[in-house]
Amino acid sequence: MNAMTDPARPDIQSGRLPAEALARGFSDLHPALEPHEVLVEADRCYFCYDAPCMQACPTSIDIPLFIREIQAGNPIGAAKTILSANILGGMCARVCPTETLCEEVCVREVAEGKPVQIGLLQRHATDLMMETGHHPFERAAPTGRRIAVVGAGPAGLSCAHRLAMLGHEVTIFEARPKLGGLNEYGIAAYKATEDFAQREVEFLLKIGGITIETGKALGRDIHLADLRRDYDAVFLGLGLAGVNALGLAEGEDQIGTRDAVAWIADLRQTADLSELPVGRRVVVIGGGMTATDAAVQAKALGAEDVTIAYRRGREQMNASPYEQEVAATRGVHLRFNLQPKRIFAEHGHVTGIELERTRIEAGKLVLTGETVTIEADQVFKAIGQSFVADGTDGEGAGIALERGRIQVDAARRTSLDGVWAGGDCIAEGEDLTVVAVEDGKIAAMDIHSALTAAERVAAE
Amino acid sequence: MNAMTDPARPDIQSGRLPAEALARGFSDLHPALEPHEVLVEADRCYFCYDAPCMQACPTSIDIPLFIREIQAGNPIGAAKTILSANILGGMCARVCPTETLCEEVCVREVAEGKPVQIGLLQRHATDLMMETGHHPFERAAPTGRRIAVVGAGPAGLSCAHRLAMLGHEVTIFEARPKLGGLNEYGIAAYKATEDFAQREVEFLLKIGGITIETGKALGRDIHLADLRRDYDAVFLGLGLAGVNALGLAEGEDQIGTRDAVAWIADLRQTADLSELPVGRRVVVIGGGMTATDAAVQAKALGAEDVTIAYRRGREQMNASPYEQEVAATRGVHLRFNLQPKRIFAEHGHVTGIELERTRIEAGKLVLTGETVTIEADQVFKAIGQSFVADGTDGEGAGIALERGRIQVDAARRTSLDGVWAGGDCIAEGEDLTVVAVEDGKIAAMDIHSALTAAERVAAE
Amino acid sequence: MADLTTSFLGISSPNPFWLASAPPTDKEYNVQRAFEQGWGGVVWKTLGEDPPIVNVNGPRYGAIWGPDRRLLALNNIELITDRALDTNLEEIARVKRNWPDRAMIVSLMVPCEEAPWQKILALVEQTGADGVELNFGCPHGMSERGMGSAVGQVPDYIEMVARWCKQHSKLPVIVKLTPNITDIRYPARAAKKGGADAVSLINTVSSIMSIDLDNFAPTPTIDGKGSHGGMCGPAVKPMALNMVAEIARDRETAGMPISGIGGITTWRDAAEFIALGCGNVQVCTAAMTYGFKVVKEMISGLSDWMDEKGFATIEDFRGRAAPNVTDWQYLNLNYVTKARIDQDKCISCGRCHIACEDTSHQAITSMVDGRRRFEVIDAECVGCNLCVNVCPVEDCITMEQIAGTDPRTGKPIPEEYDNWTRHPNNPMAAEKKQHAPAPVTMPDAAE
Amino acid sequence: MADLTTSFLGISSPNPFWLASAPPTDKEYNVQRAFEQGWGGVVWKTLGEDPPIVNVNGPRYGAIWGPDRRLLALNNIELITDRALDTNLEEIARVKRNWPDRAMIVSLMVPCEEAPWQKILALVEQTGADGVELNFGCPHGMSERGMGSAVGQVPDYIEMVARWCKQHSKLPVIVKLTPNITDIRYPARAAKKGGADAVSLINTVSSIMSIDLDNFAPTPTIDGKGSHGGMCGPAVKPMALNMVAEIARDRETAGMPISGIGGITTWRDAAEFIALGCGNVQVCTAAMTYGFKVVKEMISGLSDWMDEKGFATIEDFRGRAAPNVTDWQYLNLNYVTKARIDQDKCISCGRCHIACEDTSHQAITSMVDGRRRFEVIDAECVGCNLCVNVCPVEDCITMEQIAGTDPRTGKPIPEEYDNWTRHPNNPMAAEKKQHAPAPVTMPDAAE
Repeated sequence: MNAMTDPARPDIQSGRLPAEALARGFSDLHPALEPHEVLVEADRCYFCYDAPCMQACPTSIDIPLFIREIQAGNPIGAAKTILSANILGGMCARVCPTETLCEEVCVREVAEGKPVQIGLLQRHATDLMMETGHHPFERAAPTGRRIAVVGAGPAGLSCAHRLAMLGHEVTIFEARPKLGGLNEYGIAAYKATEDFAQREVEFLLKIGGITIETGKALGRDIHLADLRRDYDAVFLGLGLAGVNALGLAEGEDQIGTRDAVAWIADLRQTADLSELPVGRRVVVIGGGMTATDAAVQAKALGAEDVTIAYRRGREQMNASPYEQEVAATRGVHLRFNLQPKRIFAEHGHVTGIELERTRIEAGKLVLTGETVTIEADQVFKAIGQSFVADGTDGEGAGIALERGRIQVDAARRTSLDGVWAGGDCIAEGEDLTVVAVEDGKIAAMDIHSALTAAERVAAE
Repeated sequence: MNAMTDPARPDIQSGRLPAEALARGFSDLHPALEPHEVLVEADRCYFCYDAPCMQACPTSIDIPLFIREIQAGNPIGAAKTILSANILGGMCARVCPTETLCEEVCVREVAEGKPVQIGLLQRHATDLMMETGHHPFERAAPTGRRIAVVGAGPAGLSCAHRLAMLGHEVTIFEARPKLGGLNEYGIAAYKATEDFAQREVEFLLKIGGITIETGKALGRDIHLADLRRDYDAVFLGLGLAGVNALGLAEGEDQIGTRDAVAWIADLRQTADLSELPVGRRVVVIGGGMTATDAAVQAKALGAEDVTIAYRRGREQMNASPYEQEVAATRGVHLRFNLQPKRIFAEHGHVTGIELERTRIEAGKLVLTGETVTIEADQVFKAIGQSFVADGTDGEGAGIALERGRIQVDAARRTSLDGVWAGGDCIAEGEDLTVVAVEDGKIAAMDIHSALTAAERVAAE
Repeated sequence: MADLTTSFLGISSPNPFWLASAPPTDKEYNVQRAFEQGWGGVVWKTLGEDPPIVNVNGPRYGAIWGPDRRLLALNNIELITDRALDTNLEEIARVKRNWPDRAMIVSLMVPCEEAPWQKILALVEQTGADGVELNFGCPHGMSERGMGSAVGQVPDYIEMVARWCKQHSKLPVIVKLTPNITDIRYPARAAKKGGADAVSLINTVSSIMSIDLDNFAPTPTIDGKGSHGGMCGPAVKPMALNMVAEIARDRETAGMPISGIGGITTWRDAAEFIALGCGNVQVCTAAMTYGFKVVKEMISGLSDWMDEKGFATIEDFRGRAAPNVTDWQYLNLNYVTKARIDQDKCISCGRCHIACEDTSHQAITSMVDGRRRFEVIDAECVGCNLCVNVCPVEDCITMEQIAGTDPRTGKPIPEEYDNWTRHPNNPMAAEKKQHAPAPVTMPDAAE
Repeated sequence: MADLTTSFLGISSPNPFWLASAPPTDKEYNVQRAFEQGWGGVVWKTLGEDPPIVNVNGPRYGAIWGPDRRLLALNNIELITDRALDTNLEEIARVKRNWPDRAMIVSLMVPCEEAPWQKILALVEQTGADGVELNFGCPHGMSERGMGSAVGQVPDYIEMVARWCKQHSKLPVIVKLTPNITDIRYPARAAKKGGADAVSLINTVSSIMSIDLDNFAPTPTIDGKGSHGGMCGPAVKPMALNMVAEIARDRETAGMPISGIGGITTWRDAAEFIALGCGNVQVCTAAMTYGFKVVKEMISGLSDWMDEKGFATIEDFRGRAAPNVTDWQYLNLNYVTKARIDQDKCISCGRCHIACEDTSHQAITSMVDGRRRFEVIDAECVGCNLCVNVCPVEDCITMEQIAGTDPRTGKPIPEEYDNWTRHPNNPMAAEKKQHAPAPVTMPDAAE
């Protein structure tokens, strides 16, 4: 199948692996626990006081309680406990870097180096809940208030659900054809298999009271000033539309060089992965989760040599040790202290990349002058994303930014009256689904308070 | 410390890493369990009927019983249970590939993917026993019989101990200065830290009745015919003295090219590892445990780029998935389907290696014609060892061989009367410490039976 | 959403989970925290006469643990409250005022004379408490002084004290029973005869948790010595269920409200006690092990289960299991079961085989066609259930009723119910099959 | 190497581990396997008169489990042997002949009349068995027929039957006691008065293991119904230890040989019973859970521990703990302890804090200097031991005796022993401190 190619031409092709190998590579990173495993694992929880896991969870899920509910044979109760704190608890169970959040601080990790598998237990409970086909929450009496939510990523969905639950009417505007944001477009396929992102959106929307408007981009189809006028409140969950550039003297625009984020989005929307081309030799530039996600998926598509080149050392990588381990054990070569210098190309197509070795001197990264060349058919850039402020210039001065993203207070209020924001687009954004969910929840609670207070004032 | 070197000259030097990084790299691969961990882990054992773990253990240690003894607060009893089946139970706890033996078939592995950590529990019990300073077994009444054991590796030591326990007088002849065989010279340093091999030998010898003669090589200092004449029985635990060659047209004899086995032996005997030189770029040829041991230790010494090149695919590697994982996560780049073609050298010193890509066609490994070059300052060969028959030519025809190693029957009897053999030097040898221990034990029991039977015949 | 409110002896509480009279209910501070977490009511730790007793100043609690050091049972040598009576009464009054929707019962233990009971009951009434519980169960410390289980083991005393209490107070009276007795029905009957409104059971079981093998003394050890204490927790639940069932199905006491106590740890335990007829349950060990927050699981669990089963209120399932408790001789001898092993769930530990082979009926294989495999041999299986109990995997082995011919006996299995009462091997066999007495019907606990 | 042999009532066995009368000792096949694994003796499952009883054909066993589905207790509604008397007698004779060094006791249960006892004893003597055990304990099935615990709960009957047995047989007689009784000393005294050589205890505890919440019936369930059964296993060990201690320190029965039974699972459990004075122990649940091989751990464990402690024989430590069992009023009130938390072992679960804060004395911090940290506040700690019991890490929290001033009371701690008997708060205080009665001395079990 893997026909010999002209060595002069870059080798980018689809169908490198037989179907079953492809299926294996893209199968669930953490398969669901079997019923017996669930019981064994749940029984390990000590029901800690003011549990460290719960403190480490950005959405403060009452983890000891939900695990105890599982222990006691009430997984549906457990799901309600989870979802009442985090309506995207199902996705978070899959994509949270639990090894650096709840499970890192689990006392079983402290005591035995083996935390309770909180993420998988959470998945078990939420999966069962979703299988029932029922939505566990009911809406409060209608308030008559209308709120616009811009962006249907985790922040926007979380905000919309909470507002709907509190009795408000919500309209979600989303630029892309599908809801879910990065859950649908950005996360490695093997972390959310079987169309989970869409199934979860459906589950969430069962609360009712949420109107969907897809294909509506802020600044293009809808405008902040109009939303502020037409709705009682506006929540911006815009995400990060920009991608950082390498800023190389040459080669960055050659065919074969791509943003990892965009490539992953393509991959997520490809129904038959055997049709997605990938280079035989792939280099991914970067040190975060996008880099490892891209590299592992390239490998899973059948790329022969996949290298992650990161300009700093292993310890500085944003990808967690667990993510690094997944990459390394799946055959990705992780190389450190290599800064891109030049992308080589022939006939307009990438053939390799030259990198310069770096070193830390007096705490600073310096170049050593020594270079390394890695041959490549594809180079993916995964060196971070940036906020694009298009459309947030509401009236006059526009929305205040901080470090290039939207400035908000603790309640997720922006500088514009009646406008809240959350998720990756805010200055505190951590590029984590679970943090975005919390932002949306906090904003929703504050919007509710604000509208209720306004009502009280009006009534007086 | 890592001064810039002349790029023209190969970079092989010592002291690449600060002391603490070196210590970290060579620290215990599986640190001993803390007391609390021991109890938690021991409590996981189900005390299976005719336990699969016990069946999978080449020495048939009664694993459920010893774990239950630990559970019940009797670790010394547990140690006795272990050591009565395997006197080198301490070393086996460290070096056995438990993931492909006892722990692979643990029902907890079947049920939860997490076996009881049998190896670490075994280590706990045997460590405690050794700390007491007492030897748990007593010798039977003296039989007056004398047995020569040639080779003080696991097979020889096991055989000698069992014979001594049965009341015989044993003399061990060993060519090297220290006892232990591969335990002392061949195993990666991070698998048997703190001079464990020697401490275990001391513990074993406390049984009494064993005389040691080091620096005595068979065929050089001692001769099989003499041994057969002077002793009531002879046990050969000779190991594998030969190393396979790559058989390349050029480069194999360049400085910088070494047998991995010899290099590991050097490493093991180096008191201060900061004085052991290693290349900046190291390529290890091979796919077995010696290859991973060499690669991981090269990395631990501070080699920047370490590559294992194996001519077949990942699935064919002899190193277990766990060993592969250790290598990968410690930064070793594992590359597959690469067969050495030529070693490049400048000024008589290795500079790199050219390998040719291979492929499986109709079940056979074939060359593709495509080559890959990896720059290297050092190339280690780890492509297997062979038996050297020197000295086994007892009288006349010598000892019968089978597939290049000594032929034995189920009781470990060789073709020569009164001569038994075991360990890696026999045809069935599996290059596993635990198998060698079992060989020695079986041979000892058979020698004992034979001598006892002879006695009975003589008495009649 | 199920309605968990209960009205036990007319005392309402938002859920059936009360804290038992024990250290967790000794002070305002603790009870306040309990109510904050959602407990439906408390039985305030037993009051006595001034001057208050003193406790030992060393360990009061012992324990047994299962694997992974899980607490199976606690044991205590603590006495009744060691604080002044006035302090307790003030706090009880204040807590009841602050939490009017929660049940406040006061446990009492004074000497076995009418005057002290009359006196203390009057004081308790003034606090606004909802009822009293008579502590006739405490098996240590007080019993040597003629109180606690020294009374509870003598039905006549129970009746007498219960009568005094009903005479001298309008408060509902609950008699707490000790399990350290030959037949629990006698003290229950006595309580009823004395006019008590309800019984609560079980109090703790006289026990020595373990012997310290280094100093050869019982634990907890006070200066090298130890005495027996009272055991509670998961280990005693089966005793408690049995005693509750005995009272629930006794013709003399049937219908008497019961507050169930004994190792209740999860919603399921509570539901079991309620299914036997209890109007509510009391908890201690689970709270002492995990803190008051455990009640949240109990509340959600009971509520979610009731929703699933379609029970709108506690009364909808209360007492449903009592009619199904019978005596051995009425069990259906024509009900034949065989064990079934789900090979997909089997993890091949072989415990079913060795339990059956060594200690039972040699009815489970260990090898089939030369491979490790565990299968039931119907021709040997007596359906005893041991394999189910020792299997570490839930629902891997189950018991299945069979019909037709029993491969073990080779005889047809009659379809109709039959029992021991007329079995040919029964030397006292009746001519006709005897049936269990008609089950006692349970009136509402609300009365 | 310690010598584990015992001579109980003159019956020798190579170790003190006997299998109790129960399903594991019902047949030659099973007992043979037990002896192969090393058991020191067996009490053959109870024989009765022909025709043999029948068992239910559905589940006979129930269970409760702890976390990870570990068996905490088994329960059974099985009766005495359901095989013909002759078959049993033949097998007993053969097994004893094949295993002369092992103890062979035969358990018996026949109607409460002299003739049946006389008759069956003669038959048992012919087998060569070493002794008999009278089953007065079985709490289900047989008790409805006036046998088992129906006898064991009436001391006069025990005395009468024991006397018949001693009259009609020269075999040693052990009376097995039911724990379902108000005061275990009465049946023990009756056994002694009747001339029995020893008592064994405890038999099973009347229990209902659980209620099946789907069909609202007790488990094990036979055709929708269930009856109580007898519970055994780790959960009942504390009751058994207490009852053994009661008999061991009772002046009337002190020195009477005791065979200890009740949840013995490891060597340590056995050593505890022996430390209270038992001459040997009987095991059932551990064997039924794991198979007969478990005895190997018991043997090595007891032997290794005796070696470590320097005990050459069982008699060297037998009964050592009995003098340290006392009554609450003799415990030293001047023994003051405080909890100590080993911060290196602490895993920060905080269960000590919440147990203390919610349910006890608010004596453990949760934060120190803004960080999660659990420390004991000596000024609040009453030394109750609860934190030790709920901590999941062994030896992380320990109790330490303090001297000088108690930071909680601010008062000096007297150095001398003092107790409740003359405490000012004791309304019955004596003028002078009372001391516990001198401990009873234990004669050799060998007699």
